[in-house]
Amino acid sequence: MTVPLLTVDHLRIAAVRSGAAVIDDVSFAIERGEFLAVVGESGSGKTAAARAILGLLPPGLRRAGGQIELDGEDLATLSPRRMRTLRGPAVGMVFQEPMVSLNPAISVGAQMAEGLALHERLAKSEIRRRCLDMLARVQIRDPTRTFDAYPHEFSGGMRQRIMLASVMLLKPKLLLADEPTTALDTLTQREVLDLMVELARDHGTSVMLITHNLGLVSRYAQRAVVLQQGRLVETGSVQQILFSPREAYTRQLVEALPRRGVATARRAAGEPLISVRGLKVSFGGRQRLFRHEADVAAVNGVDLDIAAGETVAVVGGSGSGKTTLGRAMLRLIAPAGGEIRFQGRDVTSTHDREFRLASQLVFQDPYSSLDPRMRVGEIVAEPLRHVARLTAAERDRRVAAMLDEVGLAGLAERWPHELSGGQRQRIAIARAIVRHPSFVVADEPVSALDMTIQAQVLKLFGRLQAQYGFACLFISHDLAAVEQVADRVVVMQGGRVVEQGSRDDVFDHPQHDYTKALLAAAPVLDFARPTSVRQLG
Amino acid sequence: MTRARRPSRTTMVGLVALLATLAVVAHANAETLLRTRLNADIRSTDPGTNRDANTDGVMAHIVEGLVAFREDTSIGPMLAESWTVSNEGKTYTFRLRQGVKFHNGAVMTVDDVVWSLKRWLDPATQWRCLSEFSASGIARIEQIEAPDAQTVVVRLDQPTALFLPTLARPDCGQTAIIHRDSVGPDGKWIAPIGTGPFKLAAWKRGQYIDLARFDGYAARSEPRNGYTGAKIAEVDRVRFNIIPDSSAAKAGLLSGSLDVINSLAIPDLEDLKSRPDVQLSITPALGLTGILFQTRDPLLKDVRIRRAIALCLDTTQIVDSVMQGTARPNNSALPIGSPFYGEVQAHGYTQNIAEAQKLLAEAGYHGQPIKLIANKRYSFVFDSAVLVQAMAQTVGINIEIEVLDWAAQLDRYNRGDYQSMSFVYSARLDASLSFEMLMGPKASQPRKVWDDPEAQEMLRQSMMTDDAAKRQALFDAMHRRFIEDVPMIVLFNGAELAALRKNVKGYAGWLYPQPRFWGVSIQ
Amino acid sequence: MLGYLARRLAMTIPTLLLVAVAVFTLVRLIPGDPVQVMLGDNADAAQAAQLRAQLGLDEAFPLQFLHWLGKVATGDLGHSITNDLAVLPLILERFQVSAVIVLVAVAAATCIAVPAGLIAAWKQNSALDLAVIGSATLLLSIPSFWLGLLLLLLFGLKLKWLPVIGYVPFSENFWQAAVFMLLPIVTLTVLEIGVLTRMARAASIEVLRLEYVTHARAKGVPEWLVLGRHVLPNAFAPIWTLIGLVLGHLLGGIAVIETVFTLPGLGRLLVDSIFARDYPVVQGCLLFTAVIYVVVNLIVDLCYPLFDPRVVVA
Amino acid sequence: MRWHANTVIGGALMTLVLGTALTAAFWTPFDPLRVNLRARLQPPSSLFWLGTDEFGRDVLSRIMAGAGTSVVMALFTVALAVGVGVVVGCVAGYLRGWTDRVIMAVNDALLAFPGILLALAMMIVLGASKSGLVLALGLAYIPSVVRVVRGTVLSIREKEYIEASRVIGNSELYSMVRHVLPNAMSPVAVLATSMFGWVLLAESALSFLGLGVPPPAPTWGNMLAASRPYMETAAWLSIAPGVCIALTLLGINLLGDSLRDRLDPRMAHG
Repeated sequence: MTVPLLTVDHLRIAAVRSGAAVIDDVSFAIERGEFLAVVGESGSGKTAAARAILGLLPPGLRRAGGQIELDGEDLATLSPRRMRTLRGPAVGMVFQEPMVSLNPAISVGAQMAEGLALHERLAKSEIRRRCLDMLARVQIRDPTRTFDAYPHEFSGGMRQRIMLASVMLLKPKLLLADEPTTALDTLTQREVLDLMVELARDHGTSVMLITHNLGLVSRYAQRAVVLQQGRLVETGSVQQILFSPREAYTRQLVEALPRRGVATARRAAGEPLISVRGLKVSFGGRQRLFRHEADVAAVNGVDLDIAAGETVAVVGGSGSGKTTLGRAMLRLIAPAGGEIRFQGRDVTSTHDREFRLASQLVFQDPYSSLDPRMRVGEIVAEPLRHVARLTAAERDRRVAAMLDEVGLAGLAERWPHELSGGQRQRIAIARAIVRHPSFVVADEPVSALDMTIQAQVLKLFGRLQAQYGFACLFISHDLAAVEQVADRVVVMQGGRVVEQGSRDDVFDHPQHDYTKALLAAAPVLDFARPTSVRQLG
Repeated sequence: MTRARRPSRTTMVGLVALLATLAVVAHANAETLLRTRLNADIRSTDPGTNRDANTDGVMAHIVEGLVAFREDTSIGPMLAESWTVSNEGKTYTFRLRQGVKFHNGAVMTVDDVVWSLKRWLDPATQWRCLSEFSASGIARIEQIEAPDAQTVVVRLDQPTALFLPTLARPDCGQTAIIHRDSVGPDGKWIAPIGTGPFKLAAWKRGQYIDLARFDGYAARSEPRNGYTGAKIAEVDRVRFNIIPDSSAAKAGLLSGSLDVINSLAIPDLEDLKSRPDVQLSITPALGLTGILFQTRDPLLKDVRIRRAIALCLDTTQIVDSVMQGTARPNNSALPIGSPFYGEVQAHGYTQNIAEAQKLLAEAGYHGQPIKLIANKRYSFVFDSAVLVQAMAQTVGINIEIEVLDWAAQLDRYNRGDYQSMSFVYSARLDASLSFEMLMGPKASQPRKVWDDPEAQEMLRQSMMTDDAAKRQALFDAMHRRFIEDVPMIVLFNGAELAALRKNVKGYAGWLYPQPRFWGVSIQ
Repeated sequence: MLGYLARRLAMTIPTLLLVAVAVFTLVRLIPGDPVQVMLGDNADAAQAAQLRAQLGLDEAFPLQFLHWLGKVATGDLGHSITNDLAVLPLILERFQVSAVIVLVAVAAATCIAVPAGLIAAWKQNSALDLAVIGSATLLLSIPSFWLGLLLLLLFGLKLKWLPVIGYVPFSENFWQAAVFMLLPIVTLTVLEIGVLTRMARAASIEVLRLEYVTHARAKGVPEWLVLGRHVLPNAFAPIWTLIGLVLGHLLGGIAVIETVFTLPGLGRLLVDSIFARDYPVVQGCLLFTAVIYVVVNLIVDLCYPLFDPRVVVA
Repeated sequence: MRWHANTVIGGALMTLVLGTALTAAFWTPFDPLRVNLRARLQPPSSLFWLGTDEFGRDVLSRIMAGAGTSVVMALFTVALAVGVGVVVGCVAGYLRGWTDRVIMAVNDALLAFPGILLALAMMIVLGASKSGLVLALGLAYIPSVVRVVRGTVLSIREKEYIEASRVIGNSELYSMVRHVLPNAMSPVAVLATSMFGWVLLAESALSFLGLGVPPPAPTWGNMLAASRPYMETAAWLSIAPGVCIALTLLGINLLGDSLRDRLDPRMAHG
């Protein structure tokens, strides 16, 4: 056993003001060239641990105890100046948010060259040459143009590649990757992570991958460390952690991974509840004030039927038009062509009040879909305004019942900002279901939540659908979740349906190439198939 | 405004050092400079047309008329040697002084006089006092001629005592005699080429006006008396700095960057009295400050209420407090300085609270609010209003002060649209004019305060004859009716307050509120 | 770029037209008129009518407005009623006074406020931060003319370091003019520091939260370079907007400060001409201020790309 | 920690001011309007704690009475400006299209005017009185409120909980009143506090230029302006009102800061 590159002994990180421990007595080590995954849900302290290594804890936290030894040097005792000489050449870091990980005000080249210029005395031309080589290495099409361009001109995936290039330029011994691809869709995620592995291999860099997605752990890590609320739960090889976990929490994490449930084909006979023929939606590059929505390809010529009680999942990369389809079917966006029929009636152009009251939408971001100025009880009660002949007492009773059903009994008086992400999404669902709608569109309902919470919310959603029998359009880019929930699957690319069929047909015998690529990219932990890292290894 | 020529261009050691040199004004050569101040820029250098009080004051140094006012507001000869009145007061024959030079060196001839007088009467000149010689004025000028090289004869269509005073009025540009070259071939005004002790050297709009001594000035023999007599310039240059803010002007005097500041505000007086390096010149003026009543107002048309207000005031205390001893109480329309101000005029209202309350009860007054308009441009006008309100309060009269800016108050004054108003009249140099400014039919002249046909007849007669005894009798009768009818309460005549540095000699104020810088020297 | 400029200027035409109409009517709504002010208390009707005709004030309002607007289009703002000066040169001369004070003061305030705000944000909630934000709030709370009075009292009268009255234009003598300008500039700078520091601090805090700052530090970039190259350029956009707003308003004349220090600035000219009911000058000043406000906004917008590449001025 | 300090100091200052204003309604050491010419321009003494002014009136009583007038005037002005501003702002932000463009053109035109001078002109038109000042300053500040409200309404309209409200079947108007308006109030509340300070400054500036609230009724503004000529001999005449205005502004700014921090969306999201 050679001397490990990095050893962390009894590390303790506490909040400055309250002294509460964010990391309590955590020890682990990383061998040279080894890929270690640090797994935990939000609030487990995994990011704090990574940042402690670099000595870049956010202002509210400080290192309260323990050693961090890198190449035999205890980082804790170093002077700020000495620490700065290590940041870059010794330890590099890649961040999560592509939109804000690069400085928008200065050119890509300037940011890449900055690291090199600081740590090595090189001529300007030599620095430029190395940057261009590295950009080519990370498969950026036109390095010279990219060098002088500004970050806002690139997509999320491209920016993560640029960041990876600028970090790897300094050939660090250890690379800390803090959820580098969470914000990307499955295809791009696969490309960036494969690239990271190759680059690390080239320079013998060991990688500490911080993630909450066990799929990625199985594919990209050799060993794993599991954290919960700042405490070390378990350490071991990926094989042992995933397939024979010793601790209950680890087992719970693994179980939370969505897996193919038995498909209860509740295909109701007769008229589909809602059917769409040749639906067209053209998006005149409308710039939404907040989300710089990429110019979503127009939805052109989509045919789709959903029966009562059935869940049809729509999958596809970002920009495939799946969200636009959902909004168009709810008539929130005026379709440019085609026809929508609900319970046999054509609702494409007329303002059908009954269709409006019978259809509902669950949003992705639990933070911005609830009015911060209204209490939970009021939010859930609001839809009942439109139910005729409903007395106040009757309404309160129904709200209380609904809250109980989503597992939030007694929280009626609370404010949204006092609750966790999972709880807020349950309220959003309660609001959607309280009026017993017959058609619900769920637009990425769980992708913003932690794994364990995702599992609970999906289970709740399934139970409510079984109980109330509403038809559901489930939009998601997370194939694992789709595999668990969907009866039928529709795959969209560039605004068009490229494949449609029952869940088993689409997952087991994908016809279209795009579907195959999507399935290959998805880090679905298929117990039957061996983990691919070893293939790479 | 320490604009002085420094001996040599010293190198700038540091900002503080520079400031020190700046504060000490070094006089390079023997040129003497007198620095004074105006609160606003002059309107133009064309006397008697586009003008205001400041403009008249400055122009009085540059141009002169045939006749001018003496210190007691009587009329004295200026460019005229003497004059005789004939043809029942309709013909005025002026004998001209000889050897009087214009600023451009030309000697004044009788043709210059005729040309100037005709120019004033030409409507294109837009002379401010042209209306005095129109149908509604004091008389029409039928003919101006020069029988010989030394005399000019002016014939009027009817006798009037106001012909010479109108010629001498400063706001009429003293009907100045100017050289032909003052205007261009098209008659457009260029610059004043007059006969005064100073000539116009420079005018930097918004900043200062420079007057330089006119060496070729032909001074009269008798000593300085009002705008006539010997007007000898004893300083090389006079600079009028434009400084709107009076406190800043006062500070300029104290810091040595100004030699003379006039028309001081009363509050400034308070502080300057105690200064060793400053001397004060306080002279009674002709302006008239008082409380005007709108006799057509439903409430104030009852003379008993007007009289009650008059009786509840202690005019002496008001004047002492507002003017801090620089003026004496005067309830008459004639200024104290006027030759016709006699024993009758001295007797006005005496405070009598009981009588006031009786009158109020008789009139059935029960606290209805009376609006008193005031403005803050003239501090004594505003302060008087505050004191009148306080004193009226003691007898239960509820006065509410409404502050307007000067232009808005003037508008209300001209339209007669007010219940009462604390107001200041500008100087009138003739007793008849002092009454004329208050009296007149309200129907056609809404700005007039006193609408009493019989009194107006007496006024008309006073304007016709120039027999002093007869005019005095008329003025006495008018005063008695004025006090009886209380169309307004005159409080005091203003005072012309000036502050000078110790080294300024020979300055003297007089009834007319404009400074005279001839006969003034700097030690 | 020119297309953008043309479009922006075209957009301002309606606003300026509105301002012109508003100015013209507002001025005539004010009771009292220049003729009465000129004639004072012994203005008989004949004299007043004659003067009014001479000044063209007896025409119907719409006619007067069209005359005025026609001339404005050609750049001639007419002549002052009180002293017959051409209005535009008068305004430009007076504007020079106000502009010098405002520009120097805002520049000085920015040079002090931005670093202070940056450091305060960098050491957020430290003693230094409290000191900076505390003094900024204090400065913000002092009435401008009271501060002017106190400075005048202290330096002018008591210590006699600085002259108390008067003004020398820069054209005549630079040093003397600078001496007269010192106190008003200091007064205005002190006032503006408060506002700009608070904005600089808030903007910097916003940027310090973002990941590319941590990314820079993770590359071993020293703190001063992190602040200078990464935080400042991104934090400067909101500060620049505020500077634009402040300039737009102040250039309209700092009447009160000009009154305290007896400076013949644009603000003073407007106040005096309102009191003298000098219609052409009032109209000229207000229109000029509006144009300045619009031009400053345009310049501010054009400068954004300098520090924020995302803003494209097409 | 800092948020706490702001509220405490700011709150203390404002209670002091409001307390003075309230007590002045019932009791002041002397009658603020009573002229006493013998006691002219006396320095602070045991009898007159803050000395007397040029008419011998007690400065302390006038400061107390002035507090009331100034505070009430500021409240009315802010109420007028915010009231009208919010309504117009919502209409502009909500209707968009032509109405929005017209409203904003007029708004920009008004913003181009220097605020104080706009108020000065209106003071003359409306006549110098308290109600005239409130109307003049109120109108002068409406454009800035309109701009803030319109901006906020435009951004909130895009939030997902507004789309959720539409999905529930609420009418546009109901979404506007029930969801957009309450959330638009926080920036308006912050603006209102700073506007309170602006009014005090503007009233003093107007008095300084010659047309504030007409004396003899005392306000800090006209007392400060009236103290100008006696600046040298009777400095206390300008110190007292100046300090009062400065302290009140400090109190308002501190409260404004704590309000902003409390309403800061980041704080709300927790």
